[in-house]
Amino acid sequence: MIGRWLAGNRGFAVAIALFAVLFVTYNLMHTRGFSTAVLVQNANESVAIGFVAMAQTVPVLMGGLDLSVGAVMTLSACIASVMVNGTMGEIVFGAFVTLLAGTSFGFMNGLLVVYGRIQAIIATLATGAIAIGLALLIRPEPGGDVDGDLGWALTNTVWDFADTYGLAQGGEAAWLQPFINIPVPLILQFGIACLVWLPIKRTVTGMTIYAIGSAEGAAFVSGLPINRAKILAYTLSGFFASCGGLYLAIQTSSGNADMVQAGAYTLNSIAAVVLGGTALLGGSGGVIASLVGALILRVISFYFRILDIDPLLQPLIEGLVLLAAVSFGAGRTFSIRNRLELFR
Amino acid sequence: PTIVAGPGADPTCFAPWSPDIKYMQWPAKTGPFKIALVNGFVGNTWRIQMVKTAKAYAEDPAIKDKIAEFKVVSTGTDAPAQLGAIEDFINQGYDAIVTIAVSPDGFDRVIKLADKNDVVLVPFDNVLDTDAVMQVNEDQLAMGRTWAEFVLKELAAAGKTSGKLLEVRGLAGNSVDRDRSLGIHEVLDASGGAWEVVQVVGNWDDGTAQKVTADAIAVNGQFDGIMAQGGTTGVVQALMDAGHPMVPIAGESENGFRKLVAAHSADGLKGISIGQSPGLVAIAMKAAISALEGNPMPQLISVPLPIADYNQLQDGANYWSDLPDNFFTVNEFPPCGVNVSGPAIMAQSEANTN
Amino acid sequence: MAAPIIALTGVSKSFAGIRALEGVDFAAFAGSTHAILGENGAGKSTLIKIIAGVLQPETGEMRLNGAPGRFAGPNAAADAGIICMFQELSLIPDLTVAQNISLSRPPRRFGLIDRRAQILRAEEVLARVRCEDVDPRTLVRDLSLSRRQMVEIAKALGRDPRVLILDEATSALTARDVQTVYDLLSRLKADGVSSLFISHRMHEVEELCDRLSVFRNGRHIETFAKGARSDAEIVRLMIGRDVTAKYPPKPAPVARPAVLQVGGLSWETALNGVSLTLGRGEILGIGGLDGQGQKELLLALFGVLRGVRATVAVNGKPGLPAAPVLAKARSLALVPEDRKTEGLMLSLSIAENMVAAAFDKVARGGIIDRTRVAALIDKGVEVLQIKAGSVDDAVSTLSGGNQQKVVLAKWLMTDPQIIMLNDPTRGIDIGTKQEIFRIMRQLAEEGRSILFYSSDYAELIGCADRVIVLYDGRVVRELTGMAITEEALVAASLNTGDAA
Amino acid sequence: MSRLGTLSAADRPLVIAFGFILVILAVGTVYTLSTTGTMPLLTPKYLLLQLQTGSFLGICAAGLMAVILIGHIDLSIPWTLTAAAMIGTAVGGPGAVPAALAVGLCVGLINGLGVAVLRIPSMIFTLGLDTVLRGLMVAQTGGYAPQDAATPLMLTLAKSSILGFPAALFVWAAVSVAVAFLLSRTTFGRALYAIGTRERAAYLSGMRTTRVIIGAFVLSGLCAALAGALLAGYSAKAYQGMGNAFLLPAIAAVVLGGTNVLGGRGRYAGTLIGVVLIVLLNSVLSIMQMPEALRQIIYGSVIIGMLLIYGRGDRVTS
Ligand SMILES: Nc1ncnc2c1ncn2[C@@H]1O[C@H](COP(=O)(O)OP(=O)(O)OP(=O)(O)O)[C@@H](O)[C@H]1O
Ligand SMILES: Nc1ncnc2c1ncn2[C@@H]1O[C@H](COP(=O)(O)OP(=O)(O)OP(=O)(O)O)[C@@H](O)[C@H]1O
Ligand SMILES: [Mg+2]
Ligand SMILES: [Mg+2]
Repeated sequence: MIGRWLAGNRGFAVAIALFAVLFVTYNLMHTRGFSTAVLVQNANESVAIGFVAMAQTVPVLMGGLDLSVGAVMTLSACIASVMVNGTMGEIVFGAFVTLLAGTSFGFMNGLLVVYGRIQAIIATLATGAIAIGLALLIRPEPGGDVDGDLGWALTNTVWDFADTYGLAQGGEAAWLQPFINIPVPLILQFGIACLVWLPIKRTVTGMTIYAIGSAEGAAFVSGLPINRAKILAYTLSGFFASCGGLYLAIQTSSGNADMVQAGAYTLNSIAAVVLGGTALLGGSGGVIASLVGALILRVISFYFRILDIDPLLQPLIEGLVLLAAVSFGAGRTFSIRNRLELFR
Repeated sequence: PTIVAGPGADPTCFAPWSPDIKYMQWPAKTGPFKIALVNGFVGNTWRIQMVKTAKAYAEDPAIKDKIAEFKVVSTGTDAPAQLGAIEDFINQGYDAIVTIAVSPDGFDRVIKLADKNDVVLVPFDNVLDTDAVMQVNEDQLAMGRTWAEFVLKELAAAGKTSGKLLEVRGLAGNSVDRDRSLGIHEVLDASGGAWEVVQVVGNWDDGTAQKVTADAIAVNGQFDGIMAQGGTTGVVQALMDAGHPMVPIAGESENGFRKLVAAHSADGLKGISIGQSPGLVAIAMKAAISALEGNPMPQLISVPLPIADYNQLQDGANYWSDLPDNFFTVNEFPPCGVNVSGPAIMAQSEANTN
Repeated sequence: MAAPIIALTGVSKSFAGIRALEGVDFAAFAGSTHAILGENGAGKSTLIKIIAGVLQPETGEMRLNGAPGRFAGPNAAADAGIICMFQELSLIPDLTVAQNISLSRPPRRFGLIDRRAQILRAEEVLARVRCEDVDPRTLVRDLSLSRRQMVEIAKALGRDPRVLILDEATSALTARDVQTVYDLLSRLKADGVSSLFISHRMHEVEELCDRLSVFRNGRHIETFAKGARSDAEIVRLMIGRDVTAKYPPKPAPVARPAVLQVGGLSWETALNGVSLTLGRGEILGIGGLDGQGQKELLLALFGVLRGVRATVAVNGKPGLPAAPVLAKARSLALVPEDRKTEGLMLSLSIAENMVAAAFDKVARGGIIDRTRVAALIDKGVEVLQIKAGSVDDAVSTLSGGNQQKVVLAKWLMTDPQIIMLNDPTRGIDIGTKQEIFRIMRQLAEEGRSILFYSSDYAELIGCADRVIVLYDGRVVRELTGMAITEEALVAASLNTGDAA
Repeated sequence: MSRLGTLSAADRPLVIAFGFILVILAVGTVYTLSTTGTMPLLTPKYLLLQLQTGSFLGICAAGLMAVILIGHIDLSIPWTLTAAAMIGTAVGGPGAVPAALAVGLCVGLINGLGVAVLRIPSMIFTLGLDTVLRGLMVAQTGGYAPQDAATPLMLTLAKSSILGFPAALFVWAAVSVAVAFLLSRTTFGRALYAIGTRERAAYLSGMRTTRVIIGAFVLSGLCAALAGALLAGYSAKAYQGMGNAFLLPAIAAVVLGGTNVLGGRGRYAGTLIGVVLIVLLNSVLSIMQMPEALRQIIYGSVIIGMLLIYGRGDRVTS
């Protein structure tokens, strides 16, 4: 059973192992390792990139690519920075509008790819520019006033959440005690990942996403809903990216239409997907795996804070580690005995 | 920190931004202190020079004994990473964190955590839109005003009270870009002259600035004066390439710009150079230590604008004709005892090898 | 006779200016097994794709059980009980066998796919096609081609067809599986399911079908009941002319100098010490059940496999080529298994494909000599009689047989001494097959040597001067001249009794 | 045209892109007419200036096209360009341009090895190498003050003018002729198309696929490096981040020129026109003082709009 899973999810298994080693070592070296404070901090830092990595994964599974994920995240954050404040009702409405906007943007990407018949890479490169433009229109300068309580509640532990909103007797309820030290961002991230992705994976449309990545022609003649799946993939991508944007806005209580940051997020999302073991050609891999990939990416940079490394050598080391990490699986290339298998 | 009455410690160095600025005081601690510098991205000379200045200043005899540990990380333009690094240093028990914020907003959480743990957080250069932390900066609005005043003065001297001006702006959406531009336009509007201003976006980058300036000249013909927020060397390059007559120009403190002004001021390239100094980091560090020692500190510390116009340029003193163009010339702030010359430390090893 | 279950009238379809079907009238009846015959490119696959809702006809109308109708997509056809097994398989390599079997209509629970039920269902239909050895949880990617075809058949069965369409569904099957399919089809027929059956193997058609329709050049030529026409007549209908001898005559056995000597060739688990000698001007057949290492043998000799252990001499020069480019330099050529992904670059032009292997021959210092290229292409088209509008058209516009000729032409341009053919006639019609056999013999007479793997015993018997039979990665039998008989081949393939 | 030359008979993108260039110029001219009453955009001076600054992008795009044709991408262009310029000027003297090209060669080799031998997706390997190069340049600048002044040769190549035309234009033209020849008339060029169409078939046809892939990346690295040397000449110096503005426009130019992003199809003439289109579009938007927000939106819409027009053609013929 486990053997079969490992065989089918080799990349994912390697990613989990790599992450575990890196994360445990980091905590061992940290003066306050294995504490809630450190875990909360680590979790907060990883949410946005985690969501963007998830966003990237869905099109990649289909053999596509979404170069607009960073920009859609930025656009969503800017919308949230305007909308997410006021009464509880207004906050919820604002969050809903934010997610709806990002999701619609993804839907539009899907329409362009399916009915516009434009290669995904270039279509999303272009819509990414449009998203940044819109973000700049909404937020010409960084700022905004996202509800501060919400920011505090969502970027801390379950106890802080309960405490902030006076739930479960201010976090003191007995039933809550086993959970009080769990960081809310972790719950949000994995919760949304599992609640949204796992069921979708078990629908025909969701499975079609994999089928398209594997053999599009065969998927079509088998009567799978190709168009619907493609549109769904980009829509989900937009949804996950806007989750990232919404969280980013809440975390920073502001929005910032930063083009450079958007570009960096997009590129990092691809790196995270690869580190998670999803094939860029599509067909195999998964959203949760990319989440782990994103965590690896993050954990690498944690080390600069606890090790004494010349600050001007840090970018170089970061680059080398990234190269090394993505080359990790390359050893397999040399163990392939039939060279035709190299050309998938 | 608690809000206290002024005046603060060492007011010649830690000058309050304005008379009505409030003062902050932290409980005094005994050193030596653990200090971290959380930088944003590093892919340009200014930041590299800033990091080197910080490292050099941490070794300065004046403060060396007060620092137990000094760590520098660069997080890129990624806001969560920067916030995470700051929080991590708070968790690790650092006493002070100086930082160049990637965004003027969004630091509420780390400010709150820093306060809870009595950690002194000092944003500088790109400061925050908040008065809850102690910050160090030059007055960008004043910089813009001084630029415009200079250009108007030079034009007036040449008998011009109206004309066409070129404004080369910085990164769109950045507050520094906004403030500098506001300062410029404030003065232009107040002057009452009929100024037509052509704005182009140079991104504070020599290449972009050069390209957009060349385009602007090709399309608009001649300008009477130029105000460039950055990439000024590129702007002058474009001017010379296009055979544009030399006109009054206000710009940043790049060594290359100063070289060009020094060489061509007689031909009409009457320039003023005001810099955002990488040496700000040293003042931020010094301010952090002062705060940790329990001194009252102004919430917003104004570092005087390092101004040099074409009459004041002096080779080897405020520009270096034998050094590359990319360095930012102003680094020292004598009133603060900050005497680490940026170009000097940057040039160090090359001087050794030559 | 009852109303036809499917009836097409005046159906036409063209691709980028190529007429694939023209004014076709066609009808199929309930409970019958109906064969569709025709040369490569006759339009058979196009016809069934229209029936299955994959393609939309340009003109004409379709009636289902007498009512006019047309399917918007493959699913609509499936809903009407029309299930199709396509020539290019429709399995998803990265999904499991179970997922593939219930691909578009999986069992659900609470609206979500029920994995357990999926596996049970897969096990059940796999049992129906006697493929209990296939684990429903393996990825299709990891199955051999013949297993995949069986899974494809299982997938079709699992969808409860009322009309089952098989487009060359048996081309890669082993003899045992073919028998299983025969049994299945007759059982389905008894249950009132009608089948449309496309195959280039006449004996299959004769064994299975009760009605036959012949197509040629996109036109429906004739439909008749089994037995109404002789084989020769059918072939004449198909290719529009008389066919004489099926295989060119073999020369008398002579002693031949060896051009290729292989000793103890081993690779992974697939090859366990193959030894063979190929003589100059000889056609050496490779036989055996599918998957006994024949493909790997050819790939190994062509330098594709890593970690091969063997003593090899090509033209007396020792050493195994380490890459195809080096094999080519030593006058080897390989016509690979899958022409669509290995033999051709489908979206490039015919011309571009024809010179793909011979570029270095027509270039000096890396710069291509265009006049020599043009001459080479003209020669290739002429020698192989490739039927193409223009050599600048994409090779994908050619029918399967002509595509295979382009692959052959590509290699002939390198002037090879040793030509390895991996099942070159798979899915190719009789007329084209004959041409390929003729070309093979002609090449051998020119002094070239041919190593020829075929999954069809008849071809080995008809063509090869000598046959080696592989079993479990070893040569178990060598047959020469008159000893090459079906019985001997079958016995050797199963490695029974008197193995050599 | 020979039979091989008509590989991609898709002249449509070329014609459409060319038409759009005229539209851009017309819009820009209407703008300047309405604001200043002049038509500077139609003067040779302006157009030559655009071509001069466009030549850096054009040279990058020429190399990138080879990589895109094999179905890969080179994301390391920005810092290859920068590193070449910075190392070139640091070496200085007559060795400057060769040193810059050597940087490009090395980067191309490493990229090629990573993609062709280690089989790491180019999307990620070249991105990693870009990061490494940035790190190296930060370390180099931080280590000491490298000389950054352009050498006379760089200045001449980038800025001087020959017969009234900028020298950079001649360099671009030379690169263009070389790349166009390489693509259409050499075994290397034809192998690029074959690999981009189906690498497996190309390999089994006995093509040296590994070497060709490495060659494509080397070509891209060399072109980026040459562009870096020229750009250093144009700016009279090399500086951190000078290549940042080139990657996305180069990709856009190649694609707007009709090259298939997935490889196998495309003509060099298209890339040439794509570069001119992108350069003029940027310039006119800048002249119109378009705020960054609208500029991005227009930029994206133009790419999508044009590809939609190209695509509609497909639908009609099929
Ligand atoms: N041979 C083929 N291989 C791959 N894709 C094909 C093939 N033939 C057609 N297509 C494409 O597949 C798509 C049709 O998919 P399908 O009819 O399954 O859509 P759908 O998702 O079911 O749509 P809807 O949700 O509206 O029902 C079309 O875009 C068509 O161009
Ligand atoms: N997608 C396509 N694009 C262009 N031409 C096509 C396409 N599909 C089929 N054709 C052409 O239509 C004609 C009929 O093809 P079809 O596949 O129906 O033949 P077939 O009888 O099935 O041949 P085979 O026995 O080789 O499978 C051929 O000339 C073929 O080249
Ligand atoms: Mg449908
Ligand atoms: Mg067919």
